Amino acid sequence: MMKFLWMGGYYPFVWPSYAVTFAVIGLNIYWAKRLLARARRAAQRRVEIQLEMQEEAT
Amino acid sequence: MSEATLEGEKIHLWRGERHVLRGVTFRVTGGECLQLTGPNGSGKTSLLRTVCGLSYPEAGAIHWRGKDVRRDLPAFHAEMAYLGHEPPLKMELTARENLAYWIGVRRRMTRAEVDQTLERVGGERWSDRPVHTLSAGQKRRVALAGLLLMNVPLWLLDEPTTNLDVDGQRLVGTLLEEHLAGGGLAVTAVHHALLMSERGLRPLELGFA
Amino acid sequence: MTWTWFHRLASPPYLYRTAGRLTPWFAWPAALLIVAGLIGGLWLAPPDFQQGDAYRIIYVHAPSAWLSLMMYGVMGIAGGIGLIWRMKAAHAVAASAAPIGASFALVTLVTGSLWGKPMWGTYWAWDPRLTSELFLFLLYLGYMGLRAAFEDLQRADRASAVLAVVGLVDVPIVHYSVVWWNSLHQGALVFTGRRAMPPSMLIPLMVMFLGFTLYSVAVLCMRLRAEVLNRERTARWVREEVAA
Amino acid sequence: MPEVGAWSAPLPAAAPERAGAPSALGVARLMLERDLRLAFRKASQLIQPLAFFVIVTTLFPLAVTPSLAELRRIAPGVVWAAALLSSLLALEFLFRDDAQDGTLEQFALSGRALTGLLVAKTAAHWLLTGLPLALMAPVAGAALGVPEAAMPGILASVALGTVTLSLIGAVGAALTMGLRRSGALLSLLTLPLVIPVLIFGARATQLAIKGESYSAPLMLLAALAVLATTLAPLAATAAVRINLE
Repeated sequence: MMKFLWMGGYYPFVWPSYAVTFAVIGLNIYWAKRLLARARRAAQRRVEIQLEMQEEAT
Repeated sequence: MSEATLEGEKIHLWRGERHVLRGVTFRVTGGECLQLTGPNGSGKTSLLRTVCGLSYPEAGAIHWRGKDVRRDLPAFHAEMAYLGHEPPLKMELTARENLAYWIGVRRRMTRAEVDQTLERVGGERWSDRPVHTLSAGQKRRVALAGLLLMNVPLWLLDEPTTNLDVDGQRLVGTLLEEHLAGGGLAVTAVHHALLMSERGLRPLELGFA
Repeated sequence: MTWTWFHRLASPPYLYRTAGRLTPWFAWPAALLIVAGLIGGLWLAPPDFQQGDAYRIIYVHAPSAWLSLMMYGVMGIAGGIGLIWRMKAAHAVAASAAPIGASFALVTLVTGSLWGKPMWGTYWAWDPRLTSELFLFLLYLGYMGLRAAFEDLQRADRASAVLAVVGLVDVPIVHYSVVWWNSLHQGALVFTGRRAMPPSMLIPLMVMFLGFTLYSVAVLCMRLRAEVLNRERTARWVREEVAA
Repeated sequence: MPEVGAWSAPLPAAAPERAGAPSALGVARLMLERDLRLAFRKASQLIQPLAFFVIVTTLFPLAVTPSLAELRRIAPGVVWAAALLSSLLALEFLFRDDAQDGTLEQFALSGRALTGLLVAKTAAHWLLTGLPLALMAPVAGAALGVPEAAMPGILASVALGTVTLSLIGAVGAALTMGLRRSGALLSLLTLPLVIPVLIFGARATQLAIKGESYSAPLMLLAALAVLATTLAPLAATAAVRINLE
């Protein structure tokens, strides 16, 4: 296991590369999910406001 | 069909989240002037810009001489003149130079013709001064000279009397009357009533979006 | 050949629902492939006889570079479609692709320089491929900057689409001019990876390429849904969609 | 007064060159004359890029070394980076002023091909910045220890390279013409696109200084200019229409 982590002495370059890549992979998923959640919430709020306005009108 | 008619057919225009024009329909033929009225923000300028092809409507079409203008915009543009809020002039050039370039790309003009037109709008005394030394009303008169020199059947005018004194407003009225009498068409967006006869005037009220 | 699928894709609710339905079909295979590629690349593949274990960076570097290029292609083609056919859905695709591509261009630059340090002894050596990647990254920044500078969404869509299409023509020219420039200034710092790879190294790389591609499509679908929802806030189908 | 009355008669169908209309070439000449005249009325805008070019090139001897032998080595880079930046400087105003005062809109609605008008405007921009820069480059080169024999090469490469810079820059200027503070964005958009010009131009200059044949990079510069001439005006036209909408 240590030998694997050691990466033939290249561990300071190999592991940060993988870390950066997978951080960005994760972040892209997170950003996309957050964007979608926000868009849904904004749309829901609009529906609620419209419903309230309809209630007030009646 | 080649009679000079301008028709708008159920024009819908969105600006961002605003549905500015909601199915505007109109028809103008030779000798008629369509007057667009309505409060600020009701889409008068938007409609004019859509008619002249600058804005692209989401739905609907504009027909000129019975043909959709989108099929040949240059041919349509060659027959129309659009004047926006501000006179389209270069401040560093004289009135005469401005006309030479602005109208010059459309048609060749004789010196006498330009002189005559400048005289018509009362600009013979200041036509060789740089435009930035002219008053707002004088600039507007240069724009009117340009309008006349274009020599086209269709005028699209956005608030043509802004910054003009009573004389100037009367001039606009007279020019429009003559244009209509000669078989021309006009669409104008107006706040104040134009000083002209009611003949041929067709109002179109735009409501709030 | 029928064009109905093309027109149907232009309809926002159809696009929204299709993207939603497709997301897991791309996401799960992508996850599996990336894990498999990781095992293959980090564990099963033998060390390179010249570069030792440092070459293993290629398993994240090369697929990232591919994504940054592919997303630019998606952006440029979608932008072109949006300009020509005035298709709003295409602009939404272009807008969604840009941040993904830009982030992977950045990953390519970082992993490239991390690879460069043991190979060249320096983090940055004006390698032609890295240099063109830098310009690609700057193009992405310009694209997103232009998009953000407009208040009117339609204008932002169309103006940035013009830039994307111009970039699509220009990117290959930039790349080859950089390669030409590099060949003049013999630094001999080019990656030494032009030899044929043995299958034990190559297969994990191919698996990674496929995994990254599927992953990017999944993320694109998610971003696209958000983008479509934001653009269609006032539409009736959105009301039904969020109420359900 | 123009005679009116026969408006309902059909005009010769969709002919851009109707009776009394100037030819396409005449329109381009008119546009070129207009932009040159305007530029000479605002002389400060005319001088600025050139002065900027001189200042940037004189910074290097002060910042690096006064030794001509060493300056000669970096001269191609200095001349080209300075030319690139100076050319960008004037771009911001290429369409902005005309867009703001409404004259560009009138040209777009004139029924004449907008692409032709924009090409004429771009040509004016090149005459006002590219050409003066090309003439100034050998002078700046001399101050950087460039031998006289290299002057034609420098002049030719800068003259040819700035054609592409003006054309691609016009696309960037058209894209940003409606934005308020666009200077930095315009540079960010344009610079990555014009890298090939920098590479080939600097290479030609370098070979000229060494006294070798620089025809290969010059040909590449010419190829870029041809490509830009065919494609960039179309993109600029699209961008202008989008921003007038």
